[in-house]
Amino acid sequence: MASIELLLIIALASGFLAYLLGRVNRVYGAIVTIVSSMFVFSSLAYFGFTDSLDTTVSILPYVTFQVTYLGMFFAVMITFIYAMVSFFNPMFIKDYKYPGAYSMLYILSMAGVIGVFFTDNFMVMFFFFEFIVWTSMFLIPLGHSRKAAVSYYAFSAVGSFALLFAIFMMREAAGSFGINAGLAAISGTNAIVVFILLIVSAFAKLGAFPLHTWLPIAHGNAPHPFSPVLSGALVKLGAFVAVMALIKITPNSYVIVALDLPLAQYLVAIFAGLSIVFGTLMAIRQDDAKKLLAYSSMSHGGYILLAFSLGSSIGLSGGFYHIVTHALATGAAFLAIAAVGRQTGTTKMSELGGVIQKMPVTYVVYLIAIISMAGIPPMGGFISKWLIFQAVIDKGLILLAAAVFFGSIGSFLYVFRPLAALFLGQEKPQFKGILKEAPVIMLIPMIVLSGMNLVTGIFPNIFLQFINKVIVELGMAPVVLGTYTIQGTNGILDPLQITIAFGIGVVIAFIIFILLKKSKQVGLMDTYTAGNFIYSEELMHYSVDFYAPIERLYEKHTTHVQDMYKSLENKVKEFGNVVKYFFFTNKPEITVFWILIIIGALLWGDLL
Amino acid sequence: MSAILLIVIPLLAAFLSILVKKYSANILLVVSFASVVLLNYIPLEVITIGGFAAPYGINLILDQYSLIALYAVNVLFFLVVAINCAKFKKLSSILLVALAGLNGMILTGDLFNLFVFMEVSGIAAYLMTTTNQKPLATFNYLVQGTVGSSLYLLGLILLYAMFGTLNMQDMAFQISSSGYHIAVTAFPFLLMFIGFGVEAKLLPFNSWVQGILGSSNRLTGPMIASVYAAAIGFVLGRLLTELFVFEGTLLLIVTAILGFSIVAGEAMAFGAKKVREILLFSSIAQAALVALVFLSGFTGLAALLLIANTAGKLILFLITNTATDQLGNDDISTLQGLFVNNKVVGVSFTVAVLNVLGLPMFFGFVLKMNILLEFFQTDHLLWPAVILIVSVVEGIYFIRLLLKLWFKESDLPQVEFEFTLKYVVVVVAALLILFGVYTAPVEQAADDLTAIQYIEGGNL
Amino acid sequence: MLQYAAIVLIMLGLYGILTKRNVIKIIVSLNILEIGLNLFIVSVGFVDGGLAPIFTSQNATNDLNFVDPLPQALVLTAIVIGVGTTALGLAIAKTIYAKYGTFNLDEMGEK
Amino acid sequence: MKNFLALALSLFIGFLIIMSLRNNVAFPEYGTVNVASRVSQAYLDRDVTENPGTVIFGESVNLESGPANTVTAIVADYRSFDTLGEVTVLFVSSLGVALLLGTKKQKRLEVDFHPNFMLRVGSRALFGIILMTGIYVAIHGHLTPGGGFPGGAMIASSMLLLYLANDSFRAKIKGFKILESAAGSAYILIGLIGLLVGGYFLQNVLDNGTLGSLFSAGFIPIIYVLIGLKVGSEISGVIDNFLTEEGV
Amino acid sequence: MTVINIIEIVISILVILLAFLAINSKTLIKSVMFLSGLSMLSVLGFVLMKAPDVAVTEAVIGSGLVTALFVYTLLAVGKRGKKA
Repeated sequence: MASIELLLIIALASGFLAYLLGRVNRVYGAIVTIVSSMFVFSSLAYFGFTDSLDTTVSILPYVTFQVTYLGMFFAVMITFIYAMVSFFNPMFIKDYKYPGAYSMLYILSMAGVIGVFFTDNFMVMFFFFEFIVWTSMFLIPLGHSRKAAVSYYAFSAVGSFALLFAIFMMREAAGSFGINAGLAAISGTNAIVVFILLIVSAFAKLGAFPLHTWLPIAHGNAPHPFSPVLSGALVKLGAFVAVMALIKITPNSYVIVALDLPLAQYLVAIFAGLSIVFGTLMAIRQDDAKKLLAYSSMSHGGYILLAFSLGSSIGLSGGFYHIVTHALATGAAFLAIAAVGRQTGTTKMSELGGVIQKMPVTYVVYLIAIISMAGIPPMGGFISKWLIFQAVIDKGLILLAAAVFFGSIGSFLYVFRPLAALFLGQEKPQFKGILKEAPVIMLIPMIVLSGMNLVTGIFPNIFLQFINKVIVELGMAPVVLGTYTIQGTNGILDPLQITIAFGIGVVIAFIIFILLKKSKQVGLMDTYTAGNFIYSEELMHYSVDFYAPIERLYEKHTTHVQDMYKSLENKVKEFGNVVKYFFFTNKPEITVFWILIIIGALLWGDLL
Repeated sequence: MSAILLIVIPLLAAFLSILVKKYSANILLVVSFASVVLLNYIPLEVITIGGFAAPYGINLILDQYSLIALYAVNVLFFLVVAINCAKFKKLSSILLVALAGLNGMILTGDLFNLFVFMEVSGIAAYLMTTTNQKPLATFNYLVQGTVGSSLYLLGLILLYAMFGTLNMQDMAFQISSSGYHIAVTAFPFLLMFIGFGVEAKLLPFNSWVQGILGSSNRLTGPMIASVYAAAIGFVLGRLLTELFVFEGTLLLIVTAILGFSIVAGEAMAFGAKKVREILLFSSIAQAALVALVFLSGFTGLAALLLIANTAGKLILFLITNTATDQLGNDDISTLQGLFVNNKVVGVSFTVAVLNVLGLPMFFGFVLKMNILLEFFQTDHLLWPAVILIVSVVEGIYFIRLLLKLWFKESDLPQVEFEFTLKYVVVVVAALLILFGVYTAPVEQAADDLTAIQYIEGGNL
Repeated sequence: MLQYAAIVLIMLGLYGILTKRNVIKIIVSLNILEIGLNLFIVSVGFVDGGLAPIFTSQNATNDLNFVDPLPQALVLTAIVIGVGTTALGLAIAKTIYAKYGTFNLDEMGEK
Repeated sequence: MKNFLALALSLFIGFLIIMSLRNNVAFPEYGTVNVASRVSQAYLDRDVTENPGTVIFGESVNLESGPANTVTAIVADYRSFDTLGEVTVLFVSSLGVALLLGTKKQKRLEVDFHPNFMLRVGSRALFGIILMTGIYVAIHGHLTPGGGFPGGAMIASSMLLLYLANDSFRAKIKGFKILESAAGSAYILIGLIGLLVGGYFLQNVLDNGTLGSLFSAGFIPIIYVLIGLKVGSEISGVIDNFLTEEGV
Repeated sequence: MTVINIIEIVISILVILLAFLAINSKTLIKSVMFLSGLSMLSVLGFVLMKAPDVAVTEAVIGSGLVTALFVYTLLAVGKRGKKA
C-alpha cells in the first residue's frame, strides 16, 4: 500500500530539496527532478495498477483523497511525461537564470498534478489546479519571453475562475464540495450555467478555439524541456474538466433528434471542429517548430473535445486514447525539437537544415512522433483517430467528419514541414563540425517515448482495457475488445494485422531502396549549377515555404482572434484611463463635485 | 492594564518628545514597540472614561474585533517605524500622535470622539505627506480630508438631532427601536459614509490618492497604504456592521460606488505604467472590496482580508519606495530587473503579490475562497462574478509587473536594501505563507469575529 | 432660518472648493464650510425661548428651559480643530508659494 | 459659466437637503427640540451617576460635575476625552506648522509696516490687560462663557500684540515648547491620577464644592488653565512661525 | 414675527451674502476680510442661538486668530511677490 498523501508530501519536500541542492550546484537540483518524478510516476503506476493506493490522510489539513480510474488515468499519464522530460533538465539547467527555482517549481507543479486527480473534493482540486498554474507560470519566463507567462496566466486564470464559479454553484446545489455529489446535484438552469463555465474552463486549459491564443505563445517560448510538459501533460487538465462537463453534467438542453445529440454537446463539437481546422491551418504557417507543434496541440485538443462531446463509448475511448497518444507523440516531438534547439540554439525552421546528418536518432524519434500525430499506422495516433472517426461517422456529423479528415491530412502537411526543413536538406554551414547527436541522457526519454508510440499503435488493447474501466466508471458501456482487435460501430480494427502489413510494406520498400540504390553520396560542393562550380556553401536547398500557395488563401485572416483579445485589453486600458481622467487630478474639486452629485442622487431619489 | 494606555502613552510620549528632540526617534521606537507588547496584557472590556457610563460619557470598546484591529495596526505601525525612524527623526512626535490617533479611532465607541481621532490621525497624515516634497498633493489631501470629515460631522449631527445620542451602540439601538422608517437615516448615513470614503480611498472621493501615494517615500507609502488603510478599514467595518443600515436608494448608491471602485480600480491599475500607480490603484480596488465584504455582513472575513491586504501592501510599498528613493523614479522600465540581485526581497515581493492575487498556498487564497463561498451561500452571484473577472485583470498586470522586475539581462538597477527592511519583509511574507497553509486558525478567527456578540456598551 | 442659512453656507463652501483655483480661496471656502457646519450644529440644539445652558443666580435650577448644551460643546471642539487645519493649510499654502511662486493651481506646472 | 453652473448645482443640492430635512419626520424642526429626549438632559440634571434631585445654583453641593456652565461640564468633564483629542489636534498642527515653516529661520518677517509710537505704547499697555483677561477667562471657564480655548487664544493674542508692537520682537520659542509640553503632560497626568485613584481615566477625583463658586469643579479649573496655557503657547508658536522667515 | 426673527433673517441673508463675496471677491485680502466679517456675524448667530461659549470662542479664535493667520500669510507672500 502506498499512501497518496505520502507521495504528495514526498513530492513537495523533494521540490524544496531540489531548490536547496540547486543552490549548491544547479545540476544536482535537476537530478533531483529526475529522481523525484521517476519515483512519483513509478509508485503511482505500480500501486495504481495493482489497486493498492491508500487514500487515508493523516497530516495534510482539509485534503481528502479518492482513487478513481479517471483520475489515475490522467495522473499516471501526466507524471509519465514529467518523468520522461525530467531527463532533459540537467542538460538545460545551466541556461536558466534561476536554476534552483526551476527545479523546485518543476517538481511542485508535478505535486499539484497528484493533488488534482486524486481528490474527491472540489476545493482541494481547485487549490491544486491553481497551484499548478502559478508554479508553471514562473517556469515559462525562464525561456524566451515574459509575455508568454502573462498570456498563459491570463487564460489559465479565465479557466480557473470559470471552474471556481462552477464549483461554487455546484457546492450550493449539493451542500458540500464533494466532486461526485456536486456533479450529481446540479440541475435545471444552473446545470446549463455550470456546463458553460466548465466548458469555458476546459477550452481555456486545452487551448481550444477561441481561447487558444496563449498556446503558441506559451509553448513556443517556454524553456525547451518545459514545452513538452505543457503540451503533453498540463494542457490535458482541460480534458479532465471537459469530461466532467460533457459526461457527468446533463444540462436540460434541446436534443437535436436527427443527430441524437443534445444541443449543448453539439455546440461544443462545433467549436472542437473549429479548433481542429484553425489549429491545422495555423500550424501550416508557422516557421518556429515549437509554435507549429503548439498549434498542432490546439488541433489535437479539438479532437479530444470532439470525441468527448459525442457521448458514445467509442467516442469516449477514442478521446481518452487520443490523450495518451497525443501526449506521447507531442512529448517526443517537442523533446526532439528541444534536442535540436539545444544543439543548435534555434528552433526556427528557416535557420536550420540537414540536422539528420549529425542527429539521426533524434530524427527517427521525430519521424515516429509525426507519423503518430498524423494518424498513420502503425502508431498510436492512428488507433485513436480511427476510434474518433468511427464515433463521428456513427453520429452522422458530416461537417465535423470533414473537419476531422481535414485535420488529419493537414497534420501530415504541417508535421512533414519541420521534418524536411529541420532534419533533411542541406546542412547549414554555421553548424558544420560543431553539431553532434544529443547526449545519451537526452536520448533515453526520446527513445522510450518513441517505443511507447509504437506500442500504443500495435497493442492498443493494453491501454484500451484500462480506458474501458474508466468508461464504465463514467457510466457507459465498455468498448468491445478482442485479444488484439477493437470492435468499432461499423468494423473491426486489428492493429496487429495492420502493423504486420505495414511492416511488410516497409521491409519491401527498404529492400527496394537497398537493391536499386543508384544514387551515391556526394559532398555539398561536389556539384555545379548553371554551368559553374560552387565555391561557397550557400543555401541551395529551400525547404521553408512549402505551402505558400495554401497559406496565401487565408493569410489575411489569421490574426482575428488575437486582435480581438488585443482590443479587449486596450478597451480595459482605455476604460482605466478614462476613469483616471475623470477622477484623478491633483485638484480637490473633483472629489467635491462627485460628493455633490452623489448626495444629489440620493436626495433626488428619496424626494421622488 | 487598561486599553486607554494605548492612546495615552503615545500621547504623553508625544508631548514629552518635543522637549528631548535628540531622543525622540528612540522614544518613538520604544513606545510603538511597547504598544505591541501592551496589547498582550490588556483584557477585553468596555472602558468608561471619566467615570461616566455610555451613552453619557465616552467609552472605549475593546472586543475581539478591535483587538485584532489593534494588533494589525500596531504591528504594522511598529514595522514601518522600525525601518524609518532613523531617517525621519523630525516626524517622531507626529508619528506618536498618529499612533495615538489610530488607536483611539479603533477603540472609541463614541461617534464624535471618532471624529476627533479621525482629525488627529488625519492631520498627522497630512504632515507626514509633506515629506513627499509635493506640497500641492498634500494640500489636495488636506482639503479633501477636511471636507470628508466635515461631512462626517454633519451626518453625525443630523443623527444626533434625530436620536439624541452620540454613542455608537446606543445610536444603533435608538434607531432600531425608534420605529421610524429607515429612510430618515439615509442622508446622514450617506454623509458619514462619504466622510469615511474619502479616507478609505473609495473611488469618487479619492483623487488625493494618486498625488500622495504616487509620490510617496518609504515612510508615507507604507504608512498611508498599509497602516492607515488598516485602521480606516477596521473603523469603517465597525460602522458598517454596527451602525449603518443601508437600504433602498442608499444601498443602491453605496453598492454602485463600491462596485465601480473595484472595477475601475483594477482597470486603472491595468493601464498604469508606474509601479506605485499600479499599487495604489489596486489598493483602491481592494479597499472597496473590503468595504463590500463588510457591507455584506461577513465581518470576520473582511477583517482578515483587510489584514492580508494591508500586510501585503506594506511589503510592496516598502520595497518599491526604497527602490524608487534610490533610483529617482518608479517607471517600470527603471525598476526592471530589480530582483535579479535582490532575491530575498524579490521573493517577499512575489509572495505579497501572489497573496493579493489569492493564489493557493497564501493567506489571500483562503480568504478569497471563503469570501466567495459566503457570497454564494447568501445567493449573491453577481459579486463573485465581478470579483473573479477583476481577479483576471489584476492577475495580468501583477504578473506582468513581477516578471519585469525579475527578468532583465543587463544594465540592472542598483538598489541597496538594508538588513532591517529585508528582515521585516521576509517575516511578513513568511506569515502570509504560514496562514495560507495552516488555515485552521484563520477560519476560526473569521468565525469568531463574525459571531461575536459585541460587549454591551451602554446602560440603555 | 439660521439653520437653513447654515446649510447654504456649507453648500457655498463646497461651491468655493469646486470652482476656485486659488489655494487661499480654497482655504477660505473650507472656513466658510466649517462656519456653516458650526452654525448648523448649534442650531440643532436650539430651543425657542430657551436659556443659555449656564446656571447663574438668575437661572438657578435645572427645571428651566435650557437649550441643548451638547452641540455647543461639540462646536467648541470643532472650532479648535478647524483652526488647526486652517493653520496647517496656510502653512502648506506658504510652501506651495515658495515652490511655485503663485497661489493659483492653474499656473503651477506640476504634473 | 462653469462658475454659475457650479453655484446652481450646490445651491440646488442645498435646497434638496433643506427639503429632505423638512420632510424628515425624525429631524426636529428648528427651535422645537425636545432636550429631554436627548442625553443632554442628563448633563443639565447632573444625574449620570447619581440622582442629586433639583440642581440649584449656589446650593447644590458636590454634584457629579461641578461647573455651573453646563457646556464646560461637558467639554472638560463628561466628554473630557474629546478635549484631550482636540488639544492634540492643535498640538500636532502647531508642530506641523513649525515643521513646514520653521526649519532654519532666524529673523522676523519684513513687512512694509512699522509700528508707530502709539501702537508701541498702546500694545504694551494692552498686553497685560489681554493676558489677564485670557487667564481670567480660562480660570472662570466653569462659571462663565469662555474657558481654556478662548482663554488660551487671548493669551496668544497678547503675544501677537507684542509682535505687532515691535517689529524685531521674538518670543522665547523654547519657553513655549516647555510650557506646551508640560501642560499637555500635566493634562494626561491628571487623567492618569483619575485612573489610579478613581479607576477611570480622566475621572474627577477632587471634591466639587458648591455649584457656582470659584473652587467648585474639582480638576476642571486646573484643566482649563492647563489648556489655556497649552493653547496659548501653541498658537503663539504658530504666530511666531507665520511672522518669521528664513534669514539672519 | 418677533424682532428676534427679523434679526435672524437679516443675519442669515448677510451671512450668505458675505460668504458669496468672500468666495468671489477679486483680491485675496478682501476675501479674507469678508471671511472675518462672516465669522463675526456667525458670532451673532451663536449668541442668538443661546450659545455664549461658542460665541466667545468663535470671536476670539475664528474671527481673530484665523484672520490674523490669513493676513500674515498674505503679507509674507505679498512682500516676496514685490521682490520678484
